[in-house]
Amino acid sequence: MTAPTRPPRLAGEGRYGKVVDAAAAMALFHDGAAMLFGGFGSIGTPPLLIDALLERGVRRLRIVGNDAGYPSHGVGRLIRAGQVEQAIVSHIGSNPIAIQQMNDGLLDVTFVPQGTLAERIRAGGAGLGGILTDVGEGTEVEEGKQVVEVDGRRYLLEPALRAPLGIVLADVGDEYGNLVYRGTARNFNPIVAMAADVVVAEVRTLVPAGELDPDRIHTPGAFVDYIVPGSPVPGGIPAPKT
Amino acid sequence: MTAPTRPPRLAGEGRYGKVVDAAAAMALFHDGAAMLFGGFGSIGTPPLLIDALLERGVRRLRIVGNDAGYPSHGVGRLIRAGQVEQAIVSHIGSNPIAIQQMNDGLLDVTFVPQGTLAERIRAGGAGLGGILTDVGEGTEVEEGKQVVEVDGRRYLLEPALRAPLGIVLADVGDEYGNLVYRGTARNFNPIVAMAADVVVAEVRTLVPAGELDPDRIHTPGAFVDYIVPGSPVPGGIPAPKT
Amino acid sequence: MDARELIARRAALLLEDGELVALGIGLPTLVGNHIPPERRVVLFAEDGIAGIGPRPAQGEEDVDLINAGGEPISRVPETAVFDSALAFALVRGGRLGTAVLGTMQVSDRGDIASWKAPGGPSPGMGGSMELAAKARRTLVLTRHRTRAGEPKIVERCDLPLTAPRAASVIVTELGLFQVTPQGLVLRERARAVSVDDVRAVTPCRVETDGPVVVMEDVLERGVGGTTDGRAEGGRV
Amino acid sequence: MDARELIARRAALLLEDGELVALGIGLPTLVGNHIPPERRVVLFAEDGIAGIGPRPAQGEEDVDLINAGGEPISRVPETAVFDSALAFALVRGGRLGTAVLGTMQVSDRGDIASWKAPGGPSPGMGGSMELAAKARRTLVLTRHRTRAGEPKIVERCDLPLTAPRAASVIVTELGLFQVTPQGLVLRERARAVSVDDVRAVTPCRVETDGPVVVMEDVLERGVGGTTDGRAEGGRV
Repeated sequence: MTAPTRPPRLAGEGRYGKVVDAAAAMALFHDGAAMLFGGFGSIGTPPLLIDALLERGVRRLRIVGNDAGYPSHGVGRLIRAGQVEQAIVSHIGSNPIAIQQMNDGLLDVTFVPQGTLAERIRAGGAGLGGILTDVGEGTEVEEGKQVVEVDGRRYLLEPALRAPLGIVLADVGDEYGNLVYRGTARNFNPIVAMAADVVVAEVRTLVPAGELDPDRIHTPGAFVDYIVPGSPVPGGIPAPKT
Repeated sequence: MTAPTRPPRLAGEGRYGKVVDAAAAMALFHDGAAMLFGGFGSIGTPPLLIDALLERGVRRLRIVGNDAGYPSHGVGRLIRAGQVEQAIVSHIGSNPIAIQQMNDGLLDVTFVPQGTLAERIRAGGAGLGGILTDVGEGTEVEEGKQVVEVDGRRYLLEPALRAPLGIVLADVGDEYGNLVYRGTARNFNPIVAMAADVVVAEVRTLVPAGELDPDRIHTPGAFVDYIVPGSPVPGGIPAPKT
Repeated sequence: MDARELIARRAALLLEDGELVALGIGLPTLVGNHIPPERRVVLFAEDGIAGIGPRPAQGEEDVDLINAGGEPISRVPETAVFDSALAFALVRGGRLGTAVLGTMQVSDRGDIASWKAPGGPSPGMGGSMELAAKARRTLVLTRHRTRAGEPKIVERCDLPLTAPRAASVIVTELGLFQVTPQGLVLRERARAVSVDDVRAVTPCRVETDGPVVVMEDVLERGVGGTTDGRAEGGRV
Repeated sequence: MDARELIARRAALLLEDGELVALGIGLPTLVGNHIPPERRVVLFAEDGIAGIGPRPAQGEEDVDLINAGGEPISRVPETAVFDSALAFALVRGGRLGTAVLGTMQVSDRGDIASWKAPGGPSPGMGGSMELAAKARRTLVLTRHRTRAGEPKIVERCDLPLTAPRAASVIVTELGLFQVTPQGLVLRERARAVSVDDVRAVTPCRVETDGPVVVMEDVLERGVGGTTDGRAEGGRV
């Protein structure tokens, strides 16, 4: 868990200075950077930011999120390009290149049960030290873990996860950074937005502050440091692996 | 923390058998019942269910929620009627009758810092054993608490909170139990809906399933056992205490 | 009726009206095709949705709506969307009624081993540990033996576990087994096999407790049959 | 200008453009009236809202929109509503820039004691512990002494603490103090008092470090003055 630090400040556009393009956001990323990412399988990972990371060629990324995407989608594209050194994920089953890199010792993968991973990220975002769960008891997941008793029941202590950087994809965002997700592209995005010191949100549609219904907002703008507008609506999704 | 149990089953109306009136819902409540409630100050606590608990005269209630309401609003009405034996809350400052009862030894009050209380309830709803927080360190809140170290930092272990019953107020609900809250009447309601074995949701407007936008739903219907329609829109709110 | 269809159809009848149900990848997915229409089963996927409708026609997919297996899905009247943390809060919090899962091995005490194949590293457990361990009831659907003829129901899993003591009911093409504290109880058998036939290909003790019903007869009657999987044995 | 107005106006100038800010009940609430319009400060309340506008005219209140003190509020362009768990996630997670709080006592190392008055039980701490301990910067606003003439800035709080080492800056009607590892540093004084006057009514060591500016001059200049409260001292 990284303690919250003050984000470096880019000069953005818009009423709150948060609106940047993907290329400008790259000033935040450096070789060896640790990054949380939203997304689940083929959807919910910001494509323009992945494009920019590919173009800039940022290397030795350490990434935390649900899975390794597909070779053609999400963080799978960074993995295919050899830009990822370490991944904390729940599975890499949809990305054969990631499996190959893991088997070849090129990609250091740590597997965490999906719900535990989501909750550890949320705990990081919520300023908590970790979570207490019995998922994984009686399996190799419990090996080496601290065990805590509460009211006579055993729980594994799974430490909170934060990262200096986080990238998310939303459907609509306003200039203050309030975000609305769409469908199951929501997935890990809201918790990633909570748990990174600097959050860059890519949005399909950017609106002025005040246009979103406050009751509909999924991620309050206070969690969001930068907004990258213009995310394309995908024309299709990859064939599922099964 | 109470382990999840199968809810007793009332015969409700509607496509999913979940729609009942407040009087019928009282079959779930008995003297000495433990109950989570939504609400913050004057708003967000279901008025028809409080009416019904008053009418039925359920006694020795043990309640868990943010505060003691006002003598005229929320759970404060149950406290005024002498129906509450025990309260786990963050404050009772808006209810002079609760303060009096506490001072007279009639109401057993446990104070929990508000954010810790919210998170303990959510942890109960999320099937976790408790939370790890440093809020309260160096204060009397830490007295008697289990201390856990994560990566060399100290945290208090605050156990998860669940209850057999939970009552919430939403603006709109559908027959499956999907709920949409309005404004700051949301407050503790979504986490209460997660953390009770049997959840009764009072709604102002009941709609057929399918009418709510799935992206707008705050509480999925799978958390909700019964829906009580017809909650009145309040005509005013009490004067603030300050 | 082929083996997979028999298993899927039989499992579908175990699902209860009003239940929230997660279907695993592969064979369990087929169960969705056989749920009796009068049962209002709400399907769940751990990427963050409750209320899953059929795969849309090609070209009509919603690019923002997939299940945990990455397949396009559609909405139904009950649909609510949420984030992945809330999805697993539902599961761990006890609101997931039934998980229907495949497996590599399952033991006679309900241990499930489904995430690490023999030899070679695993691609990860995904959400399988939570679904197996935390659903109120876990049904395991599996061919009775591997293609190589190895048993899948075993006395003790030698593969790494997904969750110990998790399965309540096991359905194969040969029978329906309830997992009890005393071990497996055969509740139903396929018409083509006898109880002894089942025992002959199952390398652990298989008890009976009352009549062993024919699975195909249960399908014809169209009701839940001899067990709802919530009896004493296994976690319910 | 009366004491409360001086304190509130001075504190308002400490708030930064773009910050998320929580204002406590009482004197801190007045700060909202004095924030320079060109600073886009977003006000937060722990019942679950970021982006709070002024109290609506009587009869125009939204029955579903109150702050943590129970007062009717209005929306602004930035407004987002969320549940109380997320509200405190924002606070503990480090996204609350500044908490502006009143207190009963505050010590020269920044200990805040605000929830239990002497004698008699307390009505509870509400959300005060989180705001005091977890804002990136905590400003304490207080009259310099109680009505009974007791000091509020003390060497050691004898009331139960809300949060240890939490205050970064203390503003009273006599001066603006920065809390540093070496104790209090007087950065500004009210025009009517000298540094020695301040020391005479403050029962702990009060250092100076460079010139001590006049608070009223800072108000006239309308800029943040000599400190933004984020220097070495105190938690920032």
